[in-house]
Amino acid sequence: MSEPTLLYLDGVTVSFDGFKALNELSMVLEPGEMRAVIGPNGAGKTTMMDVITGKTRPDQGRIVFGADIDLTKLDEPAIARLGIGRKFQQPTVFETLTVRDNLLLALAGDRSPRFTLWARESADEHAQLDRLLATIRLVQERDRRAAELSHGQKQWLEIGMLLAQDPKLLLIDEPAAGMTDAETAETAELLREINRTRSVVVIDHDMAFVRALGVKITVLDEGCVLAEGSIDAIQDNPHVIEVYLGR
Amino acid sequence: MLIAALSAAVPTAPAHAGGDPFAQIAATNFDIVAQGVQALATSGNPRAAAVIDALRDGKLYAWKWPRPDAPLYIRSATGFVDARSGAPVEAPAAINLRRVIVNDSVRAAIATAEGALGLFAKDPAARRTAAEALYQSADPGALSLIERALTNEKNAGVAQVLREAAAAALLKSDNGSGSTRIAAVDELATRSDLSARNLLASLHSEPPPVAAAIAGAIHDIDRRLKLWSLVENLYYGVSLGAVLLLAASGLAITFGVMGVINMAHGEMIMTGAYTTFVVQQLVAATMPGLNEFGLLIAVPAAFVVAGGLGIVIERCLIRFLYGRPLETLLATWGLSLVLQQAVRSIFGATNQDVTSPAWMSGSLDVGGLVLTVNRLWIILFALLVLGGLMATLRWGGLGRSIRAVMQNRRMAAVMGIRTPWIDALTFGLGSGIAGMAGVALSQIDNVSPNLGQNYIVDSFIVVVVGGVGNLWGTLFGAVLLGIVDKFVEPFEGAVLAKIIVLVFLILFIQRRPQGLFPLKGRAAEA
Amino acid sequence: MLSIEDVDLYYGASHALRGVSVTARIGEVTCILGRNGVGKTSLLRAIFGLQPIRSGHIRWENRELDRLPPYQRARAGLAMVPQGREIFPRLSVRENLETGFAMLPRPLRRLPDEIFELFPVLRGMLGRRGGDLSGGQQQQLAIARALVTRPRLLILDEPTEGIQPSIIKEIGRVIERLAARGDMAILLVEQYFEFARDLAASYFVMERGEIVLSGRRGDMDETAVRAHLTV
Amino acid sequence: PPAKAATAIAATPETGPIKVGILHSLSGTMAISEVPLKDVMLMLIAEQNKKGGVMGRPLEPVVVDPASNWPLFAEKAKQLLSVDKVAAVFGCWTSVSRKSVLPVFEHLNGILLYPVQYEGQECSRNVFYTGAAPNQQAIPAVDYLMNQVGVKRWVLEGTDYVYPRTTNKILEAYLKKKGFGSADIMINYTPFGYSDWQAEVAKIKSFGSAGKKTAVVSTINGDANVPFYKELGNRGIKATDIPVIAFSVGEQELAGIDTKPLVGHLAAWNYFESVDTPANKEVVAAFKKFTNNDKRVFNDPMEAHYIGFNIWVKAVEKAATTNHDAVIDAMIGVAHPNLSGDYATMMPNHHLTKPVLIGEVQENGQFNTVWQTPGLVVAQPWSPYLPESKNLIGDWLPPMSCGSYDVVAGKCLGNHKA
Amino acid sequence: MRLDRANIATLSCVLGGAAVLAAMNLLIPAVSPLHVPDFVIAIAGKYLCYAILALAIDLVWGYAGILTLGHAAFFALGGYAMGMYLMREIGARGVYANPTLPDFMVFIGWTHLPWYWYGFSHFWFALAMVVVVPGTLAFVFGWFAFRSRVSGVYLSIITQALTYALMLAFFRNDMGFGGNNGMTDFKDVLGFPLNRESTETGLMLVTATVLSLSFLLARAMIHSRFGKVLIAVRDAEPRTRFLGYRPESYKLVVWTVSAIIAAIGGALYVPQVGIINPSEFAPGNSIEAVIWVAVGGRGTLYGAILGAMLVNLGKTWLTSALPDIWLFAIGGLFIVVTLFLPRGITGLFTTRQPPKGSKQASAATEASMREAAR
Ligand SMILES: Nc1ncnc2c1ncn2[C@@H]1O[C@H](COP(=O)(O)OP(=O)(O)OP(=O)(O)O)[C@@H](O)[C@H]1O
Ligand SMILES: Nc1ncnc2c1ncn2[C@@H]1O[C@H](COP(=O)(O)OP(=O)(O)OP(=O)(O)O)[C@@H](O)[C@H]1O
Ligand SMILES: [Mg+2]
Ligand SMILES: [Mg+2]
Repeated sequence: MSEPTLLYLDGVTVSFDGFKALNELSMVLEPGEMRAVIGPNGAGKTTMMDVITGKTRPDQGRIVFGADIDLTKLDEPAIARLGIGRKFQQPTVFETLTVRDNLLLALAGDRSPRFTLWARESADEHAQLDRLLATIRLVQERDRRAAELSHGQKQWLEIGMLLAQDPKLLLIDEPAAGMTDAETAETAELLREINRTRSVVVIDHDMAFVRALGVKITVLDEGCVLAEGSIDAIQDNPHVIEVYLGR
Repeated sequence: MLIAALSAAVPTAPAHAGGDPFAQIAATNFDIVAQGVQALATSGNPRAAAVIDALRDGKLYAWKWPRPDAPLYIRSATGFVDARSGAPVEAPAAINLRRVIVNDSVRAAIATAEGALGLFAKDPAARRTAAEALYQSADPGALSLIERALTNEKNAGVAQVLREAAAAALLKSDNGSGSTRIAAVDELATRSDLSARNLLASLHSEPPPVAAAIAGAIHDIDRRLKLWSLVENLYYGVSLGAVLLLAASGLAITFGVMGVINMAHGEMIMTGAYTTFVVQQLVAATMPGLNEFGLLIAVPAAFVVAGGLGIVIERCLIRFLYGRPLETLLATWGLSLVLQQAVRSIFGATNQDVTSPAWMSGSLDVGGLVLTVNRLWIILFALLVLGGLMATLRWGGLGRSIRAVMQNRRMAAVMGIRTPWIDALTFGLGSGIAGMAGVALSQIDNVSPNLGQNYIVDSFIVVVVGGVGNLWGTLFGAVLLGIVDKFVEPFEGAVLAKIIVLVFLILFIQRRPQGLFPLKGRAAEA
Repeated sequence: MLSIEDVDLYYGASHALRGVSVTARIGEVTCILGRNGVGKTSLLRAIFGLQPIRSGHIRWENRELDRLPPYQRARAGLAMVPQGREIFPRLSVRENLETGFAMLPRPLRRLPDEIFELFPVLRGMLGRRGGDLSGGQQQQLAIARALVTRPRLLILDEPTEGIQPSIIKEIGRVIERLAARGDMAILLVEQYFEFARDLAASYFVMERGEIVLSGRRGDMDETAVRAHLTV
Repeated sequence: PPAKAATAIAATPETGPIKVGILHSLSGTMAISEVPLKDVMLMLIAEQNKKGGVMGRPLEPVVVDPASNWPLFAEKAKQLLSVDKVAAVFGCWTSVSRKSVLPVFEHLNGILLYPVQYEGQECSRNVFYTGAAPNQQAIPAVDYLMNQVGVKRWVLEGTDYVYPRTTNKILEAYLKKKGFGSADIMINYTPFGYSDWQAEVAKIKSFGSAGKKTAVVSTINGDANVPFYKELGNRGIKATDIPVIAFSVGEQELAGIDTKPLVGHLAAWNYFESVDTPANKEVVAAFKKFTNNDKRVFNDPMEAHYIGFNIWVKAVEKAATTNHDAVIDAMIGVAHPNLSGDYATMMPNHHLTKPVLIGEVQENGQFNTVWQTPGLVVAQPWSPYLPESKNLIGDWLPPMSCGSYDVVAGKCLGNHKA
Repeated sequence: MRLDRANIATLSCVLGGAAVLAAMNLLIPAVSPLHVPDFVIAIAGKYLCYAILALAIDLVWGYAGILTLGHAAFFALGGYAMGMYLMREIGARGVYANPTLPDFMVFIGWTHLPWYWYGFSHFWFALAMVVVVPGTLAFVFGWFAFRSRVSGVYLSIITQALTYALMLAFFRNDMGFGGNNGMTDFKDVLGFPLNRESTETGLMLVTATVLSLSFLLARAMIHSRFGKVLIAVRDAEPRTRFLGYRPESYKLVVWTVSAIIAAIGGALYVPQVGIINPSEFAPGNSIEAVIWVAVGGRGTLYGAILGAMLVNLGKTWLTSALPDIWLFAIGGLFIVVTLFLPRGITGLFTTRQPPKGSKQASAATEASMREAAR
């Protein structure tokens, strides 16, 4: 009784006026799995997340979520409501809302106007927010407008928003960027924590971080999979060294 | 022989009881004057041409109060000559004189008179107009005259018109064998314009063969006319588009590129129009010789004035508003009120008279089309302005710097771009362009404090349809809207047409929420 | 050389820089380290005049920069790779690079070859819109763009962010090379400690808007520095 | 009756200066036409004061700017009557502005002198219509074209609003009555401020090339005229081919156009600046002096104000009070010379007797009178050519005292008016 | 919080002020200097209507970032609905004494009432239409516009086009709404003569109440989580989608509500000014209304009310005080406000954010505007 795969990219191709950003990309993600995706700049990692989250429509290919939901047929909100959360490469938060409100809006729950019009902040939402603020170390900044955060703080805030959504699948684009090594280590720890209950796809260029995750790695290059395997396998893979790690 | 011709020409000329045509012309009753003109024209009096011309040009003077000898004088450059003899006379006291004024009936009389006289003029153009006049009147009585003229007409063009005139006259008369009449019908068929069609349509009780010929002629005239009207609408659409383009291209910069919701744009156009007025006044006052070209002088003048004003506005107002673009709406709205009132206070609330130089008035006939010259110029001008604008933006990477500043002011500064400079320059450029548009619009619209208000909404619509920040888009947007409007108008009337265009716009934006040429990809959200 | 003397900077009420003093010599790399939100970027903004300073002085080649607007500072030889790339999204890659021309005399208005040696990908993408590039590509473009203006003080705010390892190494070498050329001062903000350590001739560590530790490569106490970078 | 109660509200002081309200748009789209009316009012008042005012009391103008905004007209009217307590208001141009102030004047029982030719179908106790009713402008104009020029085909070209539509309705009815078929009448409307006349003018031209003498009767409103005439000029449509007779184009409008191409086109008014009578020359000169600008022109509505003002002055002196009711009654029957000679008399229907002049445009932007009604024309505010109003008359003299009296039914409609 | 106090204050000002005026008009004899003349009551009522419109605009512009340049359209439609009722109320008292047909219909020679005039003789029906017609229009318009992701100036322009088209349409006599003269010469509402003092005062009080109610409604909306989502949409619409929100439905709700509020304002406006005609649709009017909000302070409901009041007060006063140059004054005012009061007049009272908003914040809005501008 093998339960169905969680996410299945099947020959996905995305091209921008001729240039193929994704080229027949296929990938499988098991439920509860955490997958690290690395690859040269411009390999198509972010584009991959774009097509999963409905930001970009693929020219070819299917993206099946869970048993039989074809994500290519859905739009962003619908996909998000399925429980697919995303952190962007460039931190994007609601600048004029306070840090806390940013998290509040991200909290899992009904998204319809009908609900939000009457919604009152429940006690456990309150508790949740406090927990999140602590996790992302922005307790002092809780009532500052997000526009006033430093770059790294925005990164953290966005991670916080992602957690708040409590999604089935987390797509995380370069969380370690702009973090100190110590923070990077903690982030890895955090992700492993999350992975206990949820599936994660994480992109990053920081090999120390990737190693710290200690999970299966997929290497993308020019829009398709170049290699797949454990960190050590990857780090010795000549192709990967050639196009990505350098010597 | 001229005399013979004329007397033959107008056999039915009623001779007035008074006899002396000069006396009649000296009369105060327009109808009598008209008869006098007719009589004079046909009298064969050698002075006829001179006197009638003088009358037309308002050089003919009569005695203020009735006098048996009813003297008539022609004012010449040097002094007065006696109308009858042409002999110079010493100037009579001005108070005793009154200019002989003409009204429509008199003018009509003059026209036919000249028609008759003109047929044998030196200048072919004059002969042509004379022939045209005769064609229009289609007077059987004139037939013999026309034929006589034809025999010694060298100029092919004029001859053609004369033949048509003859055909018209013949068909109106009821003589002439079937064959000759059919020939005449074909003659008119070639001319294929409305007047020919109407003339043919007005013929009844013709013998079958002729009738058939007529029907055929009418049919293919109609076909040609339908075709022409299509082309005509297209042209109207384009020329309306050109006007919209002119009005909008300044805004395409200040709003499209700079993102300033520039409600004072219309007033920049107005500034240009008033500059034109002032320039024309100055030219007329200082160097009347250049009157014809006042407009050409006005173009750069308007650019400088409006552009300068724009720069001042940017430095004193707009520059404090970068980063809060929505507030530019408020400021520029206030500004537009101030500018309107300023003009009203300086020039007065009423329209100003901006004259059109000769080279911008009148119209060309191209096939079945009548293209008014001023519209042609405006189309040309609009394209020139747009082209010039694009060239400027290419030049020295100015466009690049501008776009860089508008996309990320702080980073542009970091790259060493003089942002304040660019801002002022850009806004000045946009305003200057608007000013030039004002020069053109002064030729087709009121020069009044409200001038700008009439164009502001349309301008925004054009820029937006085209896709903000895209000059080509502005071009296409303008032409698109113009053509849609002019194609709907014939069916629905001008009022509904405008409504329909607006609805079309709303639906269009639904389909293309980013205008004609939307940006795709990540850059669009970035 | 660049010398910053106890600069204070405020955002509205919040005090982001407290009497910060930093010097950066020509011909070497000066590195600024610190956790998130300690004021590194604020300091760089202050240097470039993007954020007004309340007090203190900023001197470059013994010339007061304090009063100058940013574009004047650029023309004085400063260039910056800002945090978050700040690419001009709707300019083509070529245009992005050429924005540097505005301050250059005509003869110098060409793209130096070194940038294409450094970032070969860019050559193939000159026609693409800056905003369409991938994050890393944008970062590379940002660095290249800074080099176009032939700066004498190069300010880099976390330049390695989002860039693939091989190119990070490459960037490291370039920075060394530039420094070695001896006509350029380089001010580097980094959180990637190894990277910084290998390059920095002198370093400053920040904590809550203050310089809490500084020194030269020789006498760097790694554990102390790391202590300040951990929470 | 409410009127009495109202009087109490709008009672004007019986001592001190007499306030006169001037309610013309000084800004916005209508400023073009209305500003000169304000100027002429100021002049008239100034001159009256030189003569010692009215009943020995000086006149004091109260100028407000309703800014071409109709609700603002109503607000300003209220203010003039209830706050400034003016003895009379001279104002309005567009019908809609008049419509919007009408209830105010009737409720507060004020006096409005309305100087512009209009569509009629109205006759309020509190308004004195010193401009022309349709039968004092449109009908005679058409008669002229029909009889003097021998026009056989008609284009009724107008801006799309009430005045042109009504006027054209009346004219259409009139022409049909005169035996013209629908085929020979073309009616066409364009929006306000319409400026691209190419297609329309082409239409007119082809309509006109049917071999019958054709004329255009233009009720085109203000702004749209300049481009219209420019297009005519450029298309070489001369008055001798297709004459255009306009009801809203006067000296003021021509001042903004290069008139050379328009020479010979016509306008119908009750006055032209060019009429040569000593009185006229005097007033025109005075006006140019008053505005110290000899480029300023004088036009029909300005004359209407001139007459209206003088009649009001006489009425006040006759009534020996500024009390509105007294003055309203006193106005009827008062006469004052037109600037074009002969007398304008305020009839019981609150309209003036007027001569009708047809003028041709001259190069100098003036009109040259080519025809004139033999006598004076009495206004018919209720058009006899429209079924709904053919039985109506207005007569504010007792016993009738009714603005819309149905002579067939023999009763006063709109009972509230009495 | 600070804001709240300001809101409560506004509320009491509106209601209290109205009540006091009313009292001083009705209770104090006309002779006394303290008596408030009807004229003042009338314009007070008018301003309150404008304030309602401003409030509606601020709701969509200030909080949802939809710069509407066509809101006067809903205002006018509400007005027309009410106007039609008042027209039918006249009954046979028109100049042609036609029991069913309004004067202007008789006048253009119509013989019987067009179907869309049925029912307007009933007040309740008219009221329903005041809400339904503009509401539906707004809903349909918004549904299409927001669903096809029309935003920023593109939206602004089509709202402008909408009101412009409506203006031209209502100009046409054969639409059956009185052409450009519109409807006027109303007699009474629900049997109360419109020109009686007490009626005027009553209307003014009703308007004040309606204003307060819509104010409370708007406030409730924007202080709810719904309001926060709106602001999020304003700042970064694409981002909200990835959180699972549907910006279009949020915009649609607030847009429709706002349109209805505006319409009710219009309905109250007509009986008080005594005329409704197409010029109410003029694009300029909508822009002017936006200006009121900007002057008062965008994004603060009480600012909108304040702005509407002050600007119109200024207009009334200046057009009489300086009839020849008042545009200089009012135009100058707008300029000065933008330059020295970046967040409108209310910016003087609140210090919620650092003046001019921090560099980044402004950069952000700039970005979002660029976004909008494309
Ligand atoms: N809209 C677009 N138009 C043109 N090219 C595009 C567009 N979007 C992405 N690309 C190109 O597609 C390729 C893949 O981009 P993507 O952002 O997925 O790379 P990535 O793997 O995320 O790189 P990085 O690690 O630098 O983030 C890049 O070469 C980019 O330039
Ligand atoms: N525009 C702003 N308005 C108000 N406060 C700000 C603003 N920008 C930054 N801050 C605050 O100033 C402090 C320093 O910010 P800065 O960006 O300099 O940190 P940083 O050292 O660059 O952090 P990071 O490593 O994340 O980039 C932070 O606490 C931040 O919250
Ligand atoms: Mg990426
Ligand atoms: Mg930083």
